[in-house]
Amino acid sequence: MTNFDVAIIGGGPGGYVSAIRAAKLGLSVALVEGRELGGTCLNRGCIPSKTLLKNAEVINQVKDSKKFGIQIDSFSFDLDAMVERKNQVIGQLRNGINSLLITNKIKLYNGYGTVDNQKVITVEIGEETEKLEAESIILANGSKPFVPNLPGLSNVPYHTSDTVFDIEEVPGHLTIIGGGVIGLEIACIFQSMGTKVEIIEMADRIIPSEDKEAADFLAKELKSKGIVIHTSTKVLSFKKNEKTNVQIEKNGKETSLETDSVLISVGREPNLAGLDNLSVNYEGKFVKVDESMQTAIKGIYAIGDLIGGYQLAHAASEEGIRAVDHILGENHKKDFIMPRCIYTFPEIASVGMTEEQAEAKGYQVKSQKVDLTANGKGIASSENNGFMKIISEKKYGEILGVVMAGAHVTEMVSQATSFMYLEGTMEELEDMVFPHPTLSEAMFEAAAKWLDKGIHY
Amino acid sequence: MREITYLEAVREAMSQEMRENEDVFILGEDIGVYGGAFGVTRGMIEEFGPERVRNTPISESGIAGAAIGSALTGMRPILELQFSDFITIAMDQMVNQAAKIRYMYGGKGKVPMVLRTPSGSGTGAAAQHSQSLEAWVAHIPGLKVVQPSTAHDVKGLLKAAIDDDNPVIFYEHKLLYKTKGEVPEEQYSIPLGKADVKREGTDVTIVATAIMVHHALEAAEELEKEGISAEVVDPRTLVPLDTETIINSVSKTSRLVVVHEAVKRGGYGAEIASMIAESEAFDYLDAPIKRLGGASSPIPYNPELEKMHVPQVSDIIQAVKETLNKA
Amino acid sequence: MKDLKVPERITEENLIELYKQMWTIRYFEEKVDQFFAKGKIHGTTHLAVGQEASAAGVCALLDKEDKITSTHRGHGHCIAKGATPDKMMAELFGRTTGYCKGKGGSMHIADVEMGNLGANGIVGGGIPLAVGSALTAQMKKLNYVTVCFFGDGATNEGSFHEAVNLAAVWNLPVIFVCENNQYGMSGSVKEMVKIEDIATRAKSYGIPGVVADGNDIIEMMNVTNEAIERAKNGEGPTLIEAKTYRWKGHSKSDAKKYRTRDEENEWREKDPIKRLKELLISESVITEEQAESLQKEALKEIEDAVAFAEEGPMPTKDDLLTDVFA
Amino acid sequence: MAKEIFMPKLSSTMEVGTLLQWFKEEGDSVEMGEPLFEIMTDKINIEVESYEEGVLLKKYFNVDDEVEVNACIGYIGEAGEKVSDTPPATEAEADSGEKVQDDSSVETAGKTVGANADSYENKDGKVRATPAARRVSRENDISLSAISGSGPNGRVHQHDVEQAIAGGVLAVTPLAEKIAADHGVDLSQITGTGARGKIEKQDVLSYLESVNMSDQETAAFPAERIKLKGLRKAVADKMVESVQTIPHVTLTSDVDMTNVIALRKSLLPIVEKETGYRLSFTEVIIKAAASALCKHPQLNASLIGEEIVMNKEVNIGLAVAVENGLIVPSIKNVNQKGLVKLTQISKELGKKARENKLKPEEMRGSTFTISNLGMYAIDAFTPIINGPETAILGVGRITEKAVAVDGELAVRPMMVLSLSFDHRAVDGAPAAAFLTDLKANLENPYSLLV
Repeated sequence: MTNFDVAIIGGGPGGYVSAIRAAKLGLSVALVEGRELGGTCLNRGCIPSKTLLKNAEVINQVKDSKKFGIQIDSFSFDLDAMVERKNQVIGQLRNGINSLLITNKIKLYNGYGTVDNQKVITVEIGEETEKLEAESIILANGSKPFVPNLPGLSNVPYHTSDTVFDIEEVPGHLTIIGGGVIGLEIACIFQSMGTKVEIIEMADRIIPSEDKEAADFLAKELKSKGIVIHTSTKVLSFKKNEKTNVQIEKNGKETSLETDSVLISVGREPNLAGLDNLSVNYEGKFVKVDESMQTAIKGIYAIGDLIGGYQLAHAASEEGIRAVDHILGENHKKDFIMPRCIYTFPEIASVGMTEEQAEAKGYQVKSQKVDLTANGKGIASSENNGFMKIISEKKYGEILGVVMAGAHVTEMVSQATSFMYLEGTMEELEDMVFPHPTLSEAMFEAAAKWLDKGIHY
Repeated sequence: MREITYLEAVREAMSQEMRENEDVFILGEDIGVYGGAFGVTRGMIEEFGPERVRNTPISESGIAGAAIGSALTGMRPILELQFSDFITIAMDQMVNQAAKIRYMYGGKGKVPMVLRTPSGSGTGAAAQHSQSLEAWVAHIPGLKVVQPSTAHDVKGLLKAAIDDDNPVIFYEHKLLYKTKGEVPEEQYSIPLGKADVKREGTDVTIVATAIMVHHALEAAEELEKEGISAEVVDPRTLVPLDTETIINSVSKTSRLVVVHEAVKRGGYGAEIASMIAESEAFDYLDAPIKRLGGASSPIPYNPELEKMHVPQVSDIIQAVKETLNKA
Repeated sequence: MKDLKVPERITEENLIELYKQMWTIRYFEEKVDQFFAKGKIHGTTHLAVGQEASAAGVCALLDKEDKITSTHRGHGHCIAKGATPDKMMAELFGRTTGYCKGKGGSMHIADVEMGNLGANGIVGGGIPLAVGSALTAQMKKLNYVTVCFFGDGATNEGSFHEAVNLAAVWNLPVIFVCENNQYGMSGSVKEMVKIEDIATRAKSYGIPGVVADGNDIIEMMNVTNEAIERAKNGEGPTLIEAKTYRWKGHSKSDAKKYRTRDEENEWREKDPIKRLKELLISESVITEEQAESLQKEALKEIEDAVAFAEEGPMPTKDDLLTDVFA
Repeated sequence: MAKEIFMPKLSSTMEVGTLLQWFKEEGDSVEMGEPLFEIMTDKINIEVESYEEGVLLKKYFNVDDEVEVNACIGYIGEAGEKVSDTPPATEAEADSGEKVQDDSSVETAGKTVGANADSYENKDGKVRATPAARRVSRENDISLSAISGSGPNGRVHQHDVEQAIAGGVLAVTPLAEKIAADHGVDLSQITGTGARGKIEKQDVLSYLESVNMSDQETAAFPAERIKLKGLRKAVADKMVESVQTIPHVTLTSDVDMTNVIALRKSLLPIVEKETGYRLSFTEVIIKAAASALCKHPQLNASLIGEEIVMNKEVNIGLAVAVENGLIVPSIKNVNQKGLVKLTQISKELGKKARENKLKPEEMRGSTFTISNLGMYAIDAFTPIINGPETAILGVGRITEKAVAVDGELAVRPMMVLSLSFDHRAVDGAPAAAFLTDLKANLENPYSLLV
């Protein structure tokens, strides 16, 4: 049985990033992946959705071309070509990961691994099984879409994020169960292709965990594009006749709607296969870990979607690096400053605490919101709907959180993240020079106004 | 320029001087027809005759004393001690007579002589014929001590030693005899007490003597590959010691490794290290001074053990890295 | 000078001068002993009282160019080879006016220009040096001889054996004068040397060995003269054994437990100065009064030497490091 | 002229010589070098010869006399010469004026190396650094202790110092710098844990906490002027803020403690058996206050910004005096705890407070504070409200007073309660009502049981 310093279960962004980092720090590493390298994110999540969202963006621009004096008589699009491009992007990135594993001399086991308390991993590859042993183990099994057993669902065709990106034809009408990030992004994709999209959300608003103003802004924008959003609405049942019939209920009133296709995106649940004979603790359905990602068993760590929390690719990678650092005896005290991005049109991005969270922690909060309507670059590129909001602490001007809504904010949020990570304060933000004309100079405006020294506000 | 060996350079230095100066003669055991235990004086008796190439009985104390006496009375003798280990027998004459006569006589009287002797290990001659005892004589006020490391240096330094009006102990490392180097044909003199920077560098100073200069240069080449720039300083003479050049070098690089073949304990490296610690360079030291020297045992006969007794190129590389916290 | 068989170069004036010189040596040694006893001179000293004849007798035959090497009991040799008592005394007082600027001391008084290659604190240390001096003479074809003084003790040192052998094989113009004063510090020569006469050792190096009465200045002059002839004719070295006796202890703290009073008194009878005085008077070279006045002149010279020494300045810190190197 | 015979110095350590015997009598003639007398020194017996010739004129000392070295013990001269009967005083040390060093006292020639190593006070304390690092830090006047060394065992090397200099005086984040400046803290005292030793907010906060602790130990402040630092500063700030923002009104009321005293006496053994602690009046007052607060929630509310927060929990802060300041640990949900539990908690929190072992949560979240000065001769006082709480109760001493009970004079153990309240959140009437109920609870404590 071969022995490694570190063995990692799962080749997604959490797994392969921690494998490479461990190898770079001189450890001998084994990576066990049952399906494809890159996990959900690369094969069935972030990458395919962002790729198709680009297609959608181009379609929208073509539709909008008149506004820019560009006359396009007619155009058509080919769904198969789009899916083919999506697969080509995924293939290219997957080969990239593969070569990284080779150059870093990481042993890849292509099979499903089960782990026991003695840190022995048995991997089934086809018929034979291989055993390997490691000083430390990092569980990065990831997660899969959660399908609630709603009545009648089983006898109607439905998609999850695993399957929707390989769809063969554009549905006339699409019903999306769940107003979370995944649901909204897919809604934008199909809306651009002319599909009539309806979203059913149980909570009183879409993206409940994010800033309320951002959620309201996004809902308004999506509605203006013709997407129907039913909030505080519960799904009762599904019935199959030529179309699919969905019974829904809001404030006690039941209604139903006909649809061509159904997408279930109400959340994700952790892949616990392979952990059954491992006596780790759980917190709800997620594996419980401490601040250095270690489970109840010394030397066994868990990261990424498996432990819940942010359920984001970059969170999984960061948690993986923290686990590897801990294996080498270093422990980080600071908690994460984690940016979150939603790639809808327009986009939403945020980092740090919301106002409610800040106040609950006892901070004296003073926040400042600035709209993009009057932003020079926004107007010029007709992308001026959105806002920037900075949530700051009164006494020292510490930046506790930032919310951004509008075009390209998923790129701009890193500015805010770095400011918070390097512990800059409102004075420095106001003092810093932003390029003009840009959407990001709205950050300056917000800081200046917060200090009652605003220029345009 | 032509290339000759270290040994030929020694012979050439003596022959050229003897042709110029009648007072210069050479005495020692088996230096006549036999040509010297290492062949340094081969052919000289044929040119200068037995009067000036004087084969002596095996009486190190007697012949050393005779050399001193003749030097005191007008001659400029070159005494070849067959092995540097035999200085133990001539120690009284060198330490109590030669070194002290000028001082005891209140500056009246001088002893212009050179005691040349093959030294160092590496030839399998074992414990009594392989020692490096330069630290003994460097400790005696009145004696000068020279350790040339190359053919070019040995010719110039031997000329300077013969011209010097004081007793000079001139160590020729046996393993260097066969090394080649560019040596000018005409006579030239390298002043005693002038160190030579054999290789420029910025990260660390290696002060090395005799054979260790070559090991240090080899180590420096290896270190260069790893991005470490080592400066190699060859003091050439222990007394007088060119402290200025060493101090300037250490002040520049702020790290010092001293290496010599002689046993480390009480070796001359300790003198150099403490000289630096007491000097201006102290404030520039950014790592503890490192010393490398022979093991604390007699020189073993077995060739492998013999090699281990002496600092190797790898030892120098390791020491340098330790000063840079890169070991 | 009927039966005063002396080498022809020795005149009556020489003999008179030698008589005074011997008194100078003795008074010098007595004065030094007195000063050491009073703690006014620093360190220790080794006195040659009783051996005046061997020093004076040998050096009487030497020219200025001839060279001598001496021992730790060398005040007599110094004076006999022409050194002046005042500079010697100044050296013992550690003054810069001393022969060695106060840096050498009693055991290292030397005057290289005057041919005195120096006293030596190492027993037998000077013997190889003398051979070297003779080597220079031979190589540079200079016509001088080198006299090498040493004691019976030195003949058991390696340096004696090696040097004499070397001089022998190279036929060097050197005269080895062994002042056998019967004692090497506390070691009586009878305990330390098997043979009766040290001179017999010469045969083993193939050179002539001569025994002489160290207390008879005349005999010492004659045997020295023969040796000088041999040397100058290139016939090589000679070993002269001068039988003599040192009246005082090895050094100032020597209670002479190792020998008897009678033995001392027996040798006092053979006082070399008294014997020369009786000879010169009997040969009417000098009168009793002349002997008295010569003796007083010698004492006066020594007292003047003391005055000269005491005036001399002490060396300063700056002198410490000079003269180490030429 | 008669010549002196003197006691010779025959070894460097010889001070005196004992005369053993004379070999000559007065009047005998003496030859130079002839043995004249024998002496015993500290080492050996030795015969001394005469340095002079002539007749022994005088012997000043006899057998077994101890004579100093260089002392005159007799004279030799011409026959019949006159000499003094008594020995002359020992000569001056040296007749010729210079003192010749005795070899035993020869100065060592080597110059004594003065302690030339500049013994500047190593203000950096015990920091492990190379000479080069010290030089650069001296030249740039920055303290080494603030720099984390990259060398073995944390040794500070030259480039560590240069980096510290390059990154401004010290690498510190803007936020951390502001917090430190605000608390008057010297940044160089703080070791940064960020990248390359950068000082971050957390470093400053943990330093502040440690300084509070360490303030107590370093009592070595100059007696007269103590800088507002650490806990003292924190208490000062809080008091100023409270007084400046909160309109304080203080009501007092005199309470007859007779029944409480009886209650306590009966409960003492029970509580002690349960907790090992002794029930004190404070716990009873806390219990009474808690139950009164339940009836008057306004007094248990907090004022945060523009809102009055009606706290559901009744967490009572207990002001504990500690060295150089005051800490207010809080007892959570007092209304749900009995006297046993209360006693145990309040005693333990008191102990922890005094030993600086209180955790931050144990000092937060109190909704009403009680400050007890009963152990001093204090009746009433005006306690300052511990924001954001809206009221604070001051407890005075229990003292025998003459009071009228049912028209007759009686001696009763009386105690004054002083209630300060925040008039922005609470008006006089509700505060008075609360205080009246509290007085009632204390005057018949058994009502608390119901």
